[in-house]
Amino acid sequence: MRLDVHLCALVGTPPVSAFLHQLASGLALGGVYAIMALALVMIFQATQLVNFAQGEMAMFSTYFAWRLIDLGWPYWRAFAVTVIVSFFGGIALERIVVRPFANAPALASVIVFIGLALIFNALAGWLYGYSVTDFPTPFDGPPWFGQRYLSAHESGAILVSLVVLAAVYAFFRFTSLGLAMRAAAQNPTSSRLLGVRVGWMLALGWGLAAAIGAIAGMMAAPIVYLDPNMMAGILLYAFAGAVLGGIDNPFGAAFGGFAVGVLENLMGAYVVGSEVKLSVALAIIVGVLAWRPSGLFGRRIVARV
Amino acid sequence: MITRRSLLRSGAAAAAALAGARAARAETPGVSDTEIRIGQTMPYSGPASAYGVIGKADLAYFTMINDMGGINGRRVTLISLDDGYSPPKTVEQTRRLVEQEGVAFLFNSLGTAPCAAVRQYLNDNRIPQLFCATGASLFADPKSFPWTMGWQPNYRTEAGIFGKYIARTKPDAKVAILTQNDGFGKDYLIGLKDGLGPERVGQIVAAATYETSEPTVDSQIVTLQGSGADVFVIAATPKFAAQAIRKAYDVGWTPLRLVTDVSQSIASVMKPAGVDKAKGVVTAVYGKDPTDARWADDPGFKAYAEFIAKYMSPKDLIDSNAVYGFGATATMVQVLRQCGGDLTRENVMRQAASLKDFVLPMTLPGISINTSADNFTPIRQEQLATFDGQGWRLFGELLAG
Amino acid sequence: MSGAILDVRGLDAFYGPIQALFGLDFAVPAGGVTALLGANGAGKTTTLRALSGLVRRTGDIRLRGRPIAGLSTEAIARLGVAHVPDGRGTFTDLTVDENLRLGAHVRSDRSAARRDLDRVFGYFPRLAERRRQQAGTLSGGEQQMLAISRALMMRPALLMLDEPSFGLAPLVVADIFRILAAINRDDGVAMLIVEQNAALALDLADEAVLIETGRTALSGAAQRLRADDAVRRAYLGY
Amino acid sequence: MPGPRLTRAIATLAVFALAVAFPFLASGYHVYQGAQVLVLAIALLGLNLLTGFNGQISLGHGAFFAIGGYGAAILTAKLGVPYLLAVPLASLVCFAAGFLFGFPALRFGGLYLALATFALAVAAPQILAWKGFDAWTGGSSGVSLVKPHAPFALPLTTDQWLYFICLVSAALLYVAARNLVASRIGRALIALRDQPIAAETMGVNAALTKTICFGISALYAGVAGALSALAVGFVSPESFGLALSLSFLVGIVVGGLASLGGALFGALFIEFVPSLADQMSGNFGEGAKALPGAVYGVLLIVAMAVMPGGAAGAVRAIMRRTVGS
Repeated sequence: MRLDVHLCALVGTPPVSAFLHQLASGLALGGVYAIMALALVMIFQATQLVNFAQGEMAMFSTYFAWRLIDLGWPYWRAFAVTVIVSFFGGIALERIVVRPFANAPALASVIVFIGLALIFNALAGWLYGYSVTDFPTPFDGPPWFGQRYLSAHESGAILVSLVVLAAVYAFFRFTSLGLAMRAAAQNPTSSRLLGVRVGWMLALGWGLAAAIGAIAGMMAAPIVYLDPNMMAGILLYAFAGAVLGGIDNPFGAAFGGFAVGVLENLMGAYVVGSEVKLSVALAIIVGVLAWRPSGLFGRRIVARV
Repeated sequence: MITRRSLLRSGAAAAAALAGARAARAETPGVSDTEIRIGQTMPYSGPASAYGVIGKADLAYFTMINDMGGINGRRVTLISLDDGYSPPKTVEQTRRLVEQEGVAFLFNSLGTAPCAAVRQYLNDNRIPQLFCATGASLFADPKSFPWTMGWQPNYRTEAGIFGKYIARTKPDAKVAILTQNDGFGKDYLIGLKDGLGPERVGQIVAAATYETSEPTVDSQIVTLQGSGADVFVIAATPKFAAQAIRKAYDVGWTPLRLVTDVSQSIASVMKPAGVDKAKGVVTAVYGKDPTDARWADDPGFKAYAEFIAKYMSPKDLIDSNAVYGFGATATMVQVLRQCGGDLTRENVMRQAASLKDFVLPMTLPGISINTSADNFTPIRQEQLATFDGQGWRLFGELLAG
Repeated sequence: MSGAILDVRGLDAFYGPIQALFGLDFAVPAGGVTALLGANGAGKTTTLRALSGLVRRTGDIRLRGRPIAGLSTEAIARLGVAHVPDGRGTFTDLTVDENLRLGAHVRSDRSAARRDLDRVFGYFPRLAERRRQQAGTLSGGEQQMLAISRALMMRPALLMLDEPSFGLAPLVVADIFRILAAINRDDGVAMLIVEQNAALALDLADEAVLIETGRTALSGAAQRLRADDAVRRAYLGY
Repeated sequence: MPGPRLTRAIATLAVFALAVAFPFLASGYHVYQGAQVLVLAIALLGLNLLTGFNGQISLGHGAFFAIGGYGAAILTAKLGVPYLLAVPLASLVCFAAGFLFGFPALRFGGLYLALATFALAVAAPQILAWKGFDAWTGGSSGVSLVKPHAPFALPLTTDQWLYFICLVSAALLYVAARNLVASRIGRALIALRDQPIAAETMGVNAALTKTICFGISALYAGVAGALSALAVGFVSPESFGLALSLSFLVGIVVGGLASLGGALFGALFIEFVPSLADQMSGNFGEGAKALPGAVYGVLLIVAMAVMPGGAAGAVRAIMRRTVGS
């Protein structure tokens, strides 16, 4: 049997090519979900809280970048400045708005997140309007590696998501600050006894989350376009992905993001049709969690939102 | 803009005037010698907040009219309330407008479900529900709902125009359609089938839907491409229409592409999709695109641009929702002018249903607004146009659904 | 007392509105060992927590003459107070190595910290064997060794130990106390040690304080307390 | 000075007397708003049983509200069932739905329950608009209901009649919730929230108790949804979006977790503060018409800062200060 010949022939046929397209576009968006899921992990692992405002914060950062680019800044400079400004913005937000609720019931913080999400959304609409705008990509030009399933930007976005994942991994694994953040999340009292400034670690978590979210926004915007509601759907999928993979664990969360991107496309295209694919995809995730209650790669069950 | 406090004060003044001088004549709520008070609901917050620009444009237009001396000596006060696009809230806010604020009638409230939720209430109380900001065909039914009228060409009419165009120019077409999973999308599919005619319904080989909560429709496009269709109808809001045009191009699918008037903005659909990728897209238009260079010297566009410069913010210029509010309010002003001194609800409705060849600054040359006792669709003409990479090139006759 | 590394005068501590300590006075001499003795619930653990700023406290606390009563837990740790809490404070999801690196978190002298790591492994060779293991998988005795080692990695001026013998087998306890004595002797680290096992603590200590319901009942040289009849009956059991 | 118990009873009676007198003093529009507040209060009571007392978080109670609403709409408009029968029938459907959904979902608590219910909230409008159900649900166009008039020639307007239906339902459900909380089941719920392991060792059947709690909570939401459908006279998928579920969560936290009285305050908050935000943003000038969301967000955060334990927590703190000392 010449299996390889059959395979080659198969890849050229329309159904298989369509399948690869579905897979590719699922991966591309999955990359964005993965970055966003990482942003969620940054705050979750320290506080056991899901930041519902994360998407709107990322959207706001993306508008900031858009303004810089509009002023004529080169893309990468605007990118870097946006990430840095978002980082400090996240820290400021934690210090000023979130910190006062540290001792309130967990749900009070959740309400504060909802309030923040509303504020950022409305502010963006007020400042920039609700019209859909295009957003530039640094990955212009023809598709990479001579394939035709992923546009240059989509390949670039996947690459960026892997770079962010690697950077987050290295930060937590090899730097003393990253180690201190993990320690502060795990055992705050013990950390303070070692001189770790736990309060600042939480603020740092917010800063990193905001910075990573900004990257997610800037990678998403060329695909989904820029408007004040651009991140609502993405946050939903990122949340699902993070929980699927294990929200206490950067690697698991990022994997979950990719998995949700692909799963949702394949469900819509081949199994249930586009009308209820979201519901079905979510149902599958819930099913997986029933089987593995702390996510595919998660280690512990956490009891707060 | 009238602040609430001054509004309350003027309300008190109006009440005093009412009690005094002219108790003999039956009064229309909200109408005094100096003021016409009307109301609307708008999604300033919530998922449909993008459309809030229509309300802002409506308010700004009336400010302009008042600056110019009002209508027949009366100022127009529009009370525009947020309903968050939630029908229960629409009912509540509409009742507040009618029962608390005492408005004469409702103008340009936005959304299919919100307008449907208050339609019965307003008709029962014989209060005009004018120029509902939605293209659903529900609001052009004078027999059952004589107090309710839409404004723009309805989705079904437009889809019918597309259907006929496909049947005429590509009789053997295989058609794929992408629709939003709501009333807009469903009306569009029905209209398309009507236009194609019963013998061609089978030529719709693939239909896919999307939810507004989805980040992209890329997956749907790949699926639709797989059907082998050579005509692609895109009934989607701007963001998703732009994605559809771009993705179809990127996967090497080159059907005849038709987009609805919801998503024909050059700034927020064609540019995001990429003007090269959007070249050749066909649509049916009734208005002038504010970013289309061909209208730069057009007096109608200049009037619009002046209005935006003076009464709104520069970012609104390219927003098709601002154009929409500009046109709908101009139509409303015409109706009030036609009313003359008789501002009873009956007469407002009668005048709204007797617009004759009224021309708006921002509609295409040749398109005029006509209504009658059995025609509650003010704008029903459209013209096909194709995108040439810079603007819309009109072709063919003016078409009516 | 001159030459004291830690000098405590009139220490009160509170859990919410409830006062738990009432005017404690004691000191830890430089290079010396002070033991805090008392029954369950007398306030020994609370004393350490008050010194570290983990509970609200008032009074005069001086570290090398410098008042620290107003400082945060982190700041006190950064001044060289290493507190091995009850329950050992193990970072269970981190490796042994990472636990020890955390001990050196506030230090900037990287090479000296690496040398300290070798020294710690010299005291506790078992930990060296398990460097890459998750700390949560260690036995109780190993976790206690890890907690002491983590504290030593801070290069502390004062080591505060909360019940180092708790829940451990007698042989392991003896081992740990032998090493604590060696650390005190070789490195001159001053220690404040809370211990149920008074005999053990008094062997190690130079000074001792007996706490009863949040108050100082008795204090003085360890030898003198050992000889005290009341102490002997109540805490030493002979 | 009267004891806290008596104060409480007097306060409850006063609120109730005010609630009965209200429709005769207010205009039709305000009576309609009053009915909306009562409807929301019922939903918040139900969610508070689940979240406040049992510690289970649901981000998807809008879905049960929707089932109740559509249930009442379909029963009355399509099947000709009298509305007074339709409301309990629709809420029983909700209990069943809640029980069946809760059964698998409650096995994994916390964040995973939040995700599962969140998914439910997102999916509800899609499922309602699904074309397979068009014949019943009217698809995305929704269903219109005829508003019920007062029977027996009672001298009440439709608004007043509906208000009293809502008031009686709310009062009954409030008393039921109080009794439930004080009962053996209520103590089991609280024990499962605070000391899950201890509760199970003491013989509480955790899965069954939690699932029943979820079902009852859904039943409350269903009654609220059905009454809301009657009062509004219209249901459509847009009526039951994610925003509704989130506003329920806001309502119970602002009102006070594990406080039944707080439900009324929470309902007042989510009914009136968004409109207040709209009006306040009007004061920033015309360009600020896009800002009600931001103003609402600020008001939310301020409310939490002022009363981190919700209104009930604030009242308790004040009582402690005045009565206790």
